[in-house]
Amino acid sequence: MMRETILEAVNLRKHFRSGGGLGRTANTVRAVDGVSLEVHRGETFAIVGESGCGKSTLARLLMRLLDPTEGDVLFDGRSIAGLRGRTLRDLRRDMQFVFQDPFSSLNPRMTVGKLVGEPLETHSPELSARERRAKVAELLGRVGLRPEHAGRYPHEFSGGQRQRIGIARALASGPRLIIGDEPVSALDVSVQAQVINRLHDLKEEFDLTLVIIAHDLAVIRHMSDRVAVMYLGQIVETGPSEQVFANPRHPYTRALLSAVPEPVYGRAHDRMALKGETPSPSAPPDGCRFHTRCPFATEECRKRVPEMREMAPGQGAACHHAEKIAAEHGSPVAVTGSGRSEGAERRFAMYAEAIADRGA
Amino acid sequence: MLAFIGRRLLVAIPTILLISVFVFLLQQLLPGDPILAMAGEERDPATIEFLREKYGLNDPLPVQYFKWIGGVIQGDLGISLRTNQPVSELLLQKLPVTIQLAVMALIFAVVIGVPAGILSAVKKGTVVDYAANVVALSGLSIPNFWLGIMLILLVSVKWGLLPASGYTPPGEDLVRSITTMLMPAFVLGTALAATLMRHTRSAMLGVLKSDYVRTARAKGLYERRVILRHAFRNALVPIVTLTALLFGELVAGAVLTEQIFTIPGFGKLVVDAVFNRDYAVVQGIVLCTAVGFIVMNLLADAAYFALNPRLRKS
Amino acid sequence: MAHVSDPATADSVLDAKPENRVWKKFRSHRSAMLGVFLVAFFVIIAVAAPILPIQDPTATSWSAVRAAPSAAHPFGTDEIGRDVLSRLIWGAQASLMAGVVSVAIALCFGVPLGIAAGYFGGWTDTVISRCTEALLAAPFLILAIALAAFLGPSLGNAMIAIGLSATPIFIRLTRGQVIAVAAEDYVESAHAIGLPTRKILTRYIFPNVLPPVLVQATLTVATAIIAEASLSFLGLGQQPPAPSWGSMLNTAKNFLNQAPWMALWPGIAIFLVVLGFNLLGDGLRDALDPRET
Amino acid sequence: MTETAPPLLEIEGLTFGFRNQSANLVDGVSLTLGRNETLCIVGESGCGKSVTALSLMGLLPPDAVRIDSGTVTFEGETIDAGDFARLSRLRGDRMAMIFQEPMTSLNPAFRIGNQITEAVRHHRGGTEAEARERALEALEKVGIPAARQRLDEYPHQLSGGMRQRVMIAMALVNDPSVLIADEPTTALDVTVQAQILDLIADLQTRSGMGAILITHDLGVVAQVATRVAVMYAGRIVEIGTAQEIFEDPQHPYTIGLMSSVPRLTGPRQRLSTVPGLVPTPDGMPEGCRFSTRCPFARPTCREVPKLAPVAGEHHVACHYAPLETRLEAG
Amino acid sequence: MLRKLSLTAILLGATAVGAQAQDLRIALQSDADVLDPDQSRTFVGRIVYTALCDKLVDITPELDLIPQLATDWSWNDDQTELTMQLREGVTFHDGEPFNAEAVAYNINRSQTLEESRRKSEVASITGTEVTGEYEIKISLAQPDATLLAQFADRAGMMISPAAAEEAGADFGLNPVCSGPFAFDNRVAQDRIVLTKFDDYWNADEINFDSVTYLPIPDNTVRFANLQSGDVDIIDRLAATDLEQAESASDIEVASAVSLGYQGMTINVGNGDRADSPIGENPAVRQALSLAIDRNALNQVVFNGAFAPGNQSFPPNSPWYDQDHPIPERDVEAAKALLAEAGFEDGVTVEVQAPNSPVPQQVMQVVQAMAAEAGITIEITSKEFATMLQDQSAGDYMASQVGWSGRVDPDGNIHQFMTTGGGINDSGYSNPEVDELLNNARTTTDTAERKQYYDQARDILVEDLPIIYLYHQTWIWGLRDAVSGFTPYPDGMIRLEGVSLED
Repeated sequence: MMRETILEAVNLRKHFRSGGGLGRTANTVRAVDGVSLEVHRGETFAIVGESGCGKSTLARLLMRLLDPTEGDVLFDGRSIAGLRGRTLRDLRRDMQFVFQDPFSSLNPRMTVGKLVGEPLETHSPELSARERRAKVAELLGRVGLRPEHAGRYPHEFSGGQRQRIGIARALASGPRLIIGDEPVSALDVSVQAQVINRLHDLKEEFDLTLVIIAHDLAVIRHMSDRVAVMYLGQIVETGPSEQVFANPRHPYTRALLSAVPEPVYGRAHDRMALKGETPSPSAPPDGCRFHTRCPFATEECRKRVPEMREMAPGQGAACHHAEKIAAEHGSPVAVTGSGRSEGAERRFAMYAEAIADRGA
Repeated sequence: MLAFIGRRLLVAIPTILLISVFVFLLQQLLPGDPILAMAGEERDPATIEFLREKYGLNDPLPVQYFKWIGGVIQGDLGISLRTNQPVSELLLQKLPVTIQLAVMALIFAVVIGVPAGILSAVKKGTVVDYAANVVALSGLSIPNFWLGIMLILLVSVKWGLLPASGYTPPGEDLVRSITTMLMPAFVLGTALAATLMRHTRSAMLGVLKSDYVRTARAKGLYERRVILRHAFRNALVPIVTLTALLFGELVAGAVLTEQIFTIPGFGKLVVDAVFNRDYAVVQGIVLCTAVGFIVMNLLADAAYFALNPRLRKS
Repeated sequence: MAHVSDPATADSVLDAKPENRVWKKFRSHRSAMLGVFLVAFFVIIAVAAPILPIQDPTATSWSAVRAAPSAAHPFGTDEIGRDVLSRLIWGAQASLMAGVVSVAIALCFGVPLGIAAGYFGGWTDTVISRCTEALLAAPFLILAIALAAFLGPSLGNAMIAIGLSATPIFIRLTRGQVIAVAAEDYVESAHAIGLPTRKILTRYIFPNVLPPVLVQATLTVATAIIAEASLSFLGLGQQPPAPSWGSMLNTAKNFLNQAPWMALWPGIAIFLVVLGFNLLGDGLRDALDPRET
Repeated sequence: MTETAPPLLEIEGLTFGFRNQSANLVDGVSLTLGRNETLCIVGESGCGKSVTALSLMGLLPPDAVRIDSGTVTFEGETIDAGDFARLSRLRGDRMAMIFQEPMTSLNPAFRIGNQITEAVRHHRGGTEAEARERALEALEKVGIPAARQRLDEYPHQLSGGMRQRVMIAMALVNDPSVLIADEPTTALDVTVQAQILDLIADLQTRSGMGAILITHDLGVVAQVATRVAVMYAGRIVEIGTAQEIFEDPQHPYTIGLMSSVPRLTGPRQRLSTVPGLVPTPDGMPEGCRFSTRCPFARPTCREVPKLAPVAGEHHVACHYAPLETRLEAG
Repeated sequence: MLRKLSLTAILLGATAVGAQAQDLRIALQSDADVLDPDQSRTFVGRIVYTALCDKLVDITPELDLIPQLATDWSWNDDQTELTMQLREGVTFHDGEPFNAEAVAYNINRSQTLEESRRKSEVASITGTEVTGEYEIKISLAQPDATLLAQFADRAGMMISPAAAEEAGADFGLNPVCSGPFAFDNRVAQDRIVLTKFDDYWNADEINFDSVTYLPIPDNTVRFANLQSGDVDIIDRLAATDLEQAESASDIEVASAVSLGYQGMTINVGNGDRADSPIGENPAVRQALSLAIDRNALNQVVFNGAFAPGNQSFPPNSPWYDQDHPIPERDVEAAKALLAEAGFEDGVTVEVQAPNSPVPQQVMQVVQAMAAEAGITIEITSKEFATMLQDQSAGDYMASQVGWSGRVDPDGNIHQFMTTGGGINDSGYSNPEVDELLNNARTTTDTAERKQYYDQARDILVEDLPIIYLYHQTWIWGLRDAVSGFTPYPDGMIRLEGVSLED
């Protein structure tokens, strides 16, 4: 199913200079180094990678919270680079952000009502105070909070509740696209599930496009339609989630998937061990950036930068040896059953039913 | 490290120039004509005119400034209007005095403040902590000129234990030099000790909560070692930095302390110079203390550098 | 995630607004309450001075010059026969005014400049920061003395001098805070919803920069009171016959032998009121610090 | 684990709380750990798993915490849980611990070697040179390349994964018989996490050391645990072998937790969640502490459920276990 | 005598006593300025010169002129030529001989050195003629009754021509004179050390190997130093400490009424600000003067130790006009005067005063007294430097200021009261007074001069451009080990004959 593109990045680069000044050589951190991607209207697009891969910077470039060193971002086909004043405000209305840390992303000195009402104030100034209050109450309801919460302050809420406030705030302006930077990674497992479900429901309800940045592959798989895997400022693999997770083409994606422990007893691991850790983005290796850790690396990888090539419909990987590796090695993710006893399966079913009944 | 200091020195130059402009302007803005006082009780107009000319006070301000700063760059800070002594010579005379006072005050402050800070951090929430805090706050709240007056009244006038004032160079008579300076150093050191104590306490509290202190405990080390080696070593960085930065406060505090105890140091010199409109002296001292302050800042940075392995190697 | 204190803070629904929480924390802070008491005591005394049943602070009595404390003059009389107690009470006005007004001046200049430097960065920041640095390098009291000498000795001028001398402290503090706050996620979130700069400054930056500035202001009031006393002590502050504690001490130091009470009471008064502000500032800091429980 | 061999470590009835709170932080926790065994304590934040570990090490702040009861039997020696002094004698020697934050757990002011030899010399005495050799050995054992050179480096010169290896080396340098690891991989990237988990398992196999692993990640638990204890609000709600817990979970909380975790395999379906919030110490429910969030809660749940055996070593603290029979029947 | 036990003494143990070189320590109220008699301008500087530099003539405590470096002198008949015989065998500290050439050099330097502050003092001299190795003839344009008195002060101090020539204007950094003590070293604001000059012509009278001057501005601290025995003599013991000093067994006190005065200078004709009730109307000034109880002022501020005053000269001076005794306070008369002048509702006077304790105290007392007569005094505190500037620029209404005093009466009155006088800050101008004071200056007959001054006083007590308040008394505090000290009204500390019996 091919849908129209709502957000497009064209060869985005963001280089940070640090430690420069008076006779000291500046250190350039290539946080994002040549990223192109397309997000389709109505889908959930995920960007996954380990710490320091540049995914958060990428998210901020897409939002124009940061200006790119090079490249362009198109929203609805229009470049967002030069927007200012009214047009920038319009972009902000259409594109919203949910932050990773629900503790630090809400102004501690504003009530929830004010926080959620603020985008309305900015983007729908025609609303009266009462109308705005009503809208805020409605939004709070949508994210699973109660209208009377509007008078409280963020610190009175738990992490999960705060993340819902953040989501309500993002929804308030009536955006068409929401970018979530690790929206659930700071939450406890049980709460994380609540928020994931909520996001999914809201997406349907408001006909949103979601861009989710995360490091947790299981969460990504669960939430996203398409995924892009980042390593050292570049996208190494992209494609429909099911496809990428079942049949990864880039050795880094393989390694990531194989490293994730599944909560199933006795799962045999065909683990693809990676040596060492991610190199510094201020001095990325030549050639393929992954070659220093890649068990399949050859002389060619050290010298030549691999291009993104289409491996399967909609799936691309930037690896010289992708086909060969796929042919020689099976899927890193063993597909097996749940490993639960019969009684357990019944208990899980009962539980799911009970929870569904509760209407959580 | 050397490159770092060199870089910092380069950065300091515009700051120092800026200070020199401030000082110069401020000084020029002062009302009152020093020449009038210099001309003597008779105030002969010819003498006044001659002196104005002699000290270049008839030149336009920028000219005066550039003459002065030009001299400063060559090490000539001008001469005192009041005593005709070269300002640099005056400064050199006063510097050891103020340094002795400052060092004694600092020693006092460190010896009292740091252990008290450690103790009260370790015993947080106990009577010891509470008492230390009360004493420290009192130390901060006592106006030190009043403390000085009261001490003179009690220790010197009533009990006759210590000399009330004056200064003896240590080279001349070390014991007397130290005894004379005891009270002023105490007065000047009280507030510093209090500041140090409070900062040591909060630095220690911060460090004691840190993960590596927990690690040290998990190793099974004795608590004393955990506190003195692992915690204090890391709290030391902000403490040393602060101590260097306290220099500014020391000099400011010395102004009054020296005034009260008649110690012929920087502070006394500057106050008298301001009151006598002894321009060159005021400019010289403020510039000198500002440079001193910047140097202390630099030392603080250097100490930070030296104590912080993270920076040392990079 | 695994701190001992976690169960106490995690997910607990604390009551009411942050202001209330701060107030509650502050109220339970015993030494802060002592500070409040001390400050309130002196404020009340200062305000009530005109209606208190005390003698005219400028009324002289040639027959009772430097008289020791007695029933008529519980704190004794001064060098020209004025009642020390009533001068002390009226002097509270000068000292408190000096503290509060000079800090207000410092805030008026320091906070906007600090915000400008911190938020806009670039050349604005460079110019402001360099000047701040240069001013900070000149010791506070020397600066204040020179300024006070420039403006001429009077209480008002002393306040201006102290205020201006304290300004760089607030510029630097505010700038640092603004830079810290501006890097907070919630400020980024304000950008993300498209809030105009003016509102970001007034709703996001300013209120979050305020608490530490407030704490510093309280502590600086203490410093300013001492500074005013110091300037008065050097003859650059409150001018006679109006009383201020510093000028009382200035005179008193000439009569230490004959009239020690003249030096004793103003000193104690300064000590207590400064202690009060210091305790208050400490209490505020603890109450406003989200990390301390 | 057989009945005959005495356990390496036995915790009995551990109960404690904050001095200023009436509810217990940890309430009647009993655990055993055998040689070569990995016991995973799993639960969400605030469930009491970390403080349990800290109490074993005698690392709880004595001025803030009251120990109500409990004993720790370690290698045959029974110690009162409140006896921090005796517990502290074990730590770093017979019992070692590593923490979640490798970035901040090493003292930034001292060299790596120094920090390790300190632990050696404190417990073993000997010269600095001897201790240095031991430290070197330990670093090599945890797979740090160019170990000799690392001895003279400072923590900031190492990556997070390397620091965690150093922490492990430091913990293991005195050959402890128990290693307590509190979320040792949570702060690390998933690829590095795999390396560290493998390392711990490998070291355990070599030395026969028992390990207590505290984590919230059920994936990690499934991968490394021999036995699992699920904690909720300061109590153990379910305990058993890893197989028992994963294949036949009994407690509604365990089930809820497992349902909440998104999976890499299997069908993508809506996640079941655990509704509500973890109770705070001042709002602890009577009886079963999970009752406020349990979809199956009944009036009976106002009574404290006993940790009762289900099968073998598998114990669960629920009035209605097994759910499918007890609830559908009743 | 039992010297108070100080901690220092204990620590020092035995080293405290012994046949060491004897040093006399004198605490001064402030630090001296340039140590060049031709450039110097401070009072404390003069105290130091007393030991450092001999003058041509000296004074007795009764203000009679006596020989010092000049052994004898005579005037020609029309009083325009002064011939002085000089002391033989005197050398400067650098070994240079003192002779008539040196005197000529010194007079010339006082007149011509550009930095010289002595020019007006020796303005009447038109030339010098060396008439012998030890004889010099000084010619004047017109008779100058004040000249010899000037020679008893800085204008008469002889410095070594060789040293002066070499150092030029920097002479003050290392002064070379011919006094009993030679300059050793100086640390500004801390000490000036002089050592005994062995070749001094009057060396027998000198009992110390060295003398150290220590500036200690704080009265209490200065006194404390005396009490603890750290100094031997203190300059200007505070009047309020007098009682305590007198009752102390080991302290002695000496005093002398000074030559100077303190008062309020009124702006009567110095620029626009003279347009005030008090500047325009002598009756207001008289009323203010009448409102002040000078005795009470002296009692309150100075414990009665100073001398109340109403003229340029203290009441004990031979120049004091007994016809105008110190007026009794008369509030009613003051009010009547005001009413008569049209100020029934009172007047307001803005008085500037130095921001130091004593003037402030004085003015507050005056303020309180004047208020009762309906005169509101507003005190404006200024730093001394600012005040002087405003005063000479005429930017003031009234000013609390004084004069340190001169040996010759002319110095206390002429330049203040004559039209265009050098320091006539009040802008007072009265041809009659001008003539009287000029006459007094050129007359050498004492009785005749006194008449002129008295006649001027008759006018001045009505016009009151300066309302005199009091005359300071010099009070010295001495350890009782010090003997042979003589108080002089000029406030100097002369060391001849002074000894220390430790």
